[in-house]
Amino acid sequence: MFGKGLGKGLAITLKHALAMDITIQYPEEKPFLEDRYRGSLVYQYEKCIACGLCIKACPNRVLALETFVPEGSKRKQVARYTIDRQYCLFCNLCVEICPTATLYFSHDFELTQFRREDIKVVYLPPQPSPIVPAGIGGTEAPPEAAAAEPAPAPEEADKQPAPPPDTAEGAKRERQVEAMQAALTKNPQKILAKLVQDEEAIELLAAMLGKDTKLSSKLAELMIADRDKAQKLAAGLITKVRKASAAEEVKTDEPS
Amino acid sequence: MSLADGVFFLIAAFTLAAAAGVVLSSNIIHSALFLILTFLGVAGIYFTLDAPFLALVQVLVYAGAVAVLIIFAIMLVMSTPAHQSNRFQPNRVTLFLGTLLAGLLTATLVYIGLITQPALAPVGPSGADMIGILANLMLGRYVVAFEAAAVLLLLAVVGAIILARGVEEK
Amino acid sequence: MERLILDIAHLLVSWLTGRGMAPVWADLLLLLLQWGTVLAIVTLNVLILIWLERKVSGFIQERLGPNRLGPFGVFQTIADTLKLLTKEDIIPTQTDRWIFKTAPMFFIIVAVMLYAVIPMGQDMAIVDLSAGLLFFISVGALSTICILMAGWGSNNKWSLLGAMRSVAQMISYEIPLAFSLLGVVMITGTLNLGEIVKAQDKVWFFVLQPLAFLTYFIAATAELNRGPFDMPEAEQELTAGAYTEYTGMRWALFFLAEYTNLVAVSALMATVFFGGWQGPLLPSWIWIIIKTYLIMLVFMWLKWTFPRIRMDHLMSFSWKVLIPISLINIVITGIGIKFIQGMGW
Amino acid sequence: MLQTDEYTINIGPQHPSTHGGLHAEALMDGEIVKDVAVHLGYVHRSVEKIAESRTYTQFIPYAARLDYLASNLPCLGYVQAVEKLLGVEVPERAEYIRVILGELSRIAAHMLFVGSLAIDLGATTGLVYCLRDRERIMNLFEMTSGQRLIAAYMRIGGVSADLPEGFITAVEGVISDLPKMVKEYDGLITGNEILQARCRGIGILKPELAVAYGVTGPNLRASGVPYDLRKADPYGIYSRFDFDLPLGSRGDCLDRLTVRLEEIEQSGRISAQAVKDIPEGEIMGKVPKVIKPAQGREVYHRIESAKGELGFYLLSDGSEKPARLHVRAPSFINLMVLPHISRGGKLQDIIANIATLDPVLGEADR
Repeated sequence: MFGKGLGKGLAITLKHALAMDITIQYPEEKPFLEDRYRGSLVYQYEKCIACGLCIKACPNRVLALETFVPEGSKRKQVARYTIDRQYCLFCNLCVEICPTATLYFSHDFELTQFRREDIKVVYLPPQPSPIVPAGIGGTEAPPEAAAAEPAPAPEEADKQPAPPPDTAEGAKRERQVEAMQAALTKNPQKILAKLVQDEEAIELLAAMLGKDTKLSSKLAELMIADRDKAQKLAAGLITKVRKASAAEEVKTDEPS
Repeated sequence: MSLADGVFFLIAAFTLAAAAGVVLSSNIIHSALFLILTFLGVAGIYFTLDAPFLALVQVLVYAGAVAVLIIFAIMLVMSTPAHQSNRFQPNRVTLFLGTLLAGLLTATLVYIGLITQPALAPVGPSGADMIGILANLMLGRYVVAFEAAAVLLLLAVVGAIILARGVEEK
Repeated sequence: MERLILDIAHLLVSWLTGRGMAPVWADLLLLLLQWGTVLAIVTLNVLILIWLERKVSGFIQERLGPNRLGPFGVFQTIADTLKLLTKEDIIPTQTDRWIFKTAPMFFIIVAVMLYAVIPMGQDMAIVDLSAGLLFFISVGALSTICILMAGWGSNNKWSLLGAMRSVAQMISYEIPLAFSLLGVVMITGTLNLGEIVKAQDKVWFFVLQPLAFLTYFIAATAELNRGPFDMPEAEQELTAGAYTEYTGMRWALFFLAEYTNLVAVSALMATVFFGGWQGPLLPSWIWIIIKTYLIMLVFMWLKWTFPRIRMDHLMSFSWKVLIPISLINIVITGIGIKFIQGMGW
Repeated sequence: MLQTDEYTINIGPQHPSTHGGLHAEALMDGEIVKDVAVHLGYVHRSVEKIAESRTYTQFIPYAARLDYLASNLPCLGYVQAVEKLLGVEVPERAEYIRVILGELSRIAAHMLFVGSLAIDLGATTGLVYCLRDRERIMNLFEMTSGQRLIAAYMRIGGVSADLPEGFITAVEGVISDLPKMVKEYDGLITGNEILQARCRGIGILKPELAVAYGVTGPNLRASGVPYDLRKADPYGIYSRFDFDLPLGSRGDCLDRLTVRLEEIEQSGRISAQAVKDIPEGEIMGKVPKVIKPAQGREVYHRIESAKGELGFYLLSDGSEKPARLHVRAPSFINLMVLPHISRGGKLQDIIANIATLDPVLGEADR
């Protein structure tokens, strides 16, 4: 009889309308993931022997490796390991070929990023912080420089959120400030380029900081805590220095 | 002037404006849509004349069905672009003939209005079942005419279908 | 409770006339107030209905439906409305601008006009029209033209196809729609909806006129353009049919009008076949709300279960099945009335 | 007689029911279809060219992306082609695993077919129930490979990892529930009179036309031609299994639907046998570390994928990378009969025809 199938369909939908819902309410309820779930690709620096097999296995050139041989050693070491996650096919070929199980897929599946540069993950040697997302420092530092000199890369620290109260974070911050200060004394021009555009001003400021360690430590601390304040301080310092030097010029001019 | 009079004049003005839109619009689709508004205005006048049944039939048949058929017919035969499909005829002869016809019609209407006495006496007692009276007339006294009209329309429908689809040749 | 709303209205009128206002103006003000109330009900109903439709479809599909904004997601529709209000109003260049712009407005006007004659409780119709049923059918027919205007004005092949389908469908289904209601009219001898309700104090016409109810239900689904008869939209074939080119608030007006039509048709169905506002214990205006919503739930259930019918099947179904059935129903009803009169009951 | 103009209407590439970037240009007379032209290439990713710049192993994830709805099957076809090229033996256990996963993929693809047919005809709820059941199979893929949709699980010479614990019981659970699921689809979708009216006698594909065009897979079997590579030219270990070929009689849309529904059950039967007989042992055969087939060797290998006969032609130039890869994509060939079966029908029939031909555009455009 015509209409039997229609009635049957209605009965099925009614049954399901009264039954329990099967969906997972995602942000509150996390989905169950199997052991082998392939989420984000993770690299462990300490296990890596820099053999480069994973680079060869990757079908889509997701992985990149830069090595260097430290003085007095014969073993190659990793200077920079990059995972460009946007091209990853999650095929597992790199994980399978790795002789030391350096790479693995974690269960982290929330891979979306707000900024394009955050998609790419850069691993640098673990001093001071082991994992560094490729922020401003990662993209700005030329690879040759990084290979030649395993940069302490403290500039990444500015990506950290405002200082949280707990002690672990505090200790971490202290380390960062220390590293920043070290970098400032060692290579002030490079760090200051982040604060000031003018090259001449950078030179002036670098000279000034070289004389005054107290000022440099203050600047380093500000750079970790609040980039804007550091910028203001730097700008203020430069105008001060320029005025002073102008006055000096006048003074030196006069006798001659 | 009572409220009812005001409503009547409002609707009459609306109807006339819509009718002018039919004539003046240069897009024939717009003309057809103005025609629908005219039909609706006429229906409103029927309402003010206390003839709701007639008014609603006007809406159902003219504004609802006839107008759609007109639009369909226009779409089927329209070959010029829509925005200049209803322009004034530059031909003088047709212009003259049309004006003459319209003038004659207007004169007749005015003449009839002048010679007839206003007979606005209510047909039945106020608030009576007008639809019932109408039904009794249609299906009682005038049933033969009513049925003859129905048969005629049915024949027209059948004829239209045959014309549109064609007859299979044997 | 029963006469609550009526009493408020009477109080208002007497207060106004007591203040020296002419009765005509007081009545006019009351009429304005009534229409304002109808508009408020319509808007509120649409907000609830869209939420309900999503909830029902969610439950049928083993989902939860909206559940983020407010308890059970009740504010989701409000958020969506705000979104639609803030969207850009795009009018494509090659459209027939006037038709394109006015079509949604006429559509909503026609939909709201339907509420004039529905008795929303005992003595609670805005206009107690002697030909109320006819008013409903004939004004409902006008929505055809609005969809045709939208389809033509959009200057898009999909839109025109959707509009043509819709017009063909509505003209075909108007006939069984009117014929199926004729049985009820024959029994009661009136077109006044209030009297049709009063005639059902012993038995609902749903019992006396099952064939008519079935025909009316199917024809009304087609008139409403709801699934499985949603020809003008038919998103799987016609992208969005007559509404393809509309954006933002203009599109929302179509949506609003469709749901307004849904409420009106369901209320009429409740009035004509399910005893209208009659019911025990509760006030009359609550009964009609309950009945209307139950009928709308059935409409939603059908929509989320069935696939769409093909256009030519739809037409032949109307002309070859529904119209004969409704004609047979008229004949049966006529014989029945004569028989009962002959028996002298 | 009224004379009316013909007009063209574009179905796609931006359209709700074209399953990806399909573009069908229909020549219409009112609602009646005069002709359809299929324009392809909107999802063209030059997969065949990519293969020439990747090593044999590296191409596996790309092969999986050919038919992304049943990713294990194109993967299987590709690795078997390479194995044929190298002459590698695959261990028994790996063969059984491949059969189980391949048949599960077929079931998943057919479930999606039923659901997408339902939604293309306007029954939204049908899709949701099919997706719900397909999700259970996706969970099985997640168990084995860690990937749900595009599981790059097959490897040259075997599979990438052994079956995890609890997999066999999970598969048995899904297989035993299959009849229940199919019964529900029957009740909601196949048994619905509206759907039957829209599918019966619509888009009839005559067996002669189907054979002439090279249509394969369920579309061919719906036309009544008993041709299935699993029986006609058994690859892998398919000759060991006992299953029937569901055949249609009319070749219309309804037949294409019912044939696939029956194939779901037959695939369940095959998987059940494979799960019962699966031996213990190795999962990888002896494959050289660097895959370099002899120069000038060429091979053509074909399997029965969810859409039909999926063939891989490989030519080696002696290097690590293939000199040429060609894919015989069943979706591409099946789509070519769309104009023939749509002519004379209604506009809504085109949608039903596209849905029942079940093209997957990743494969058709390659």
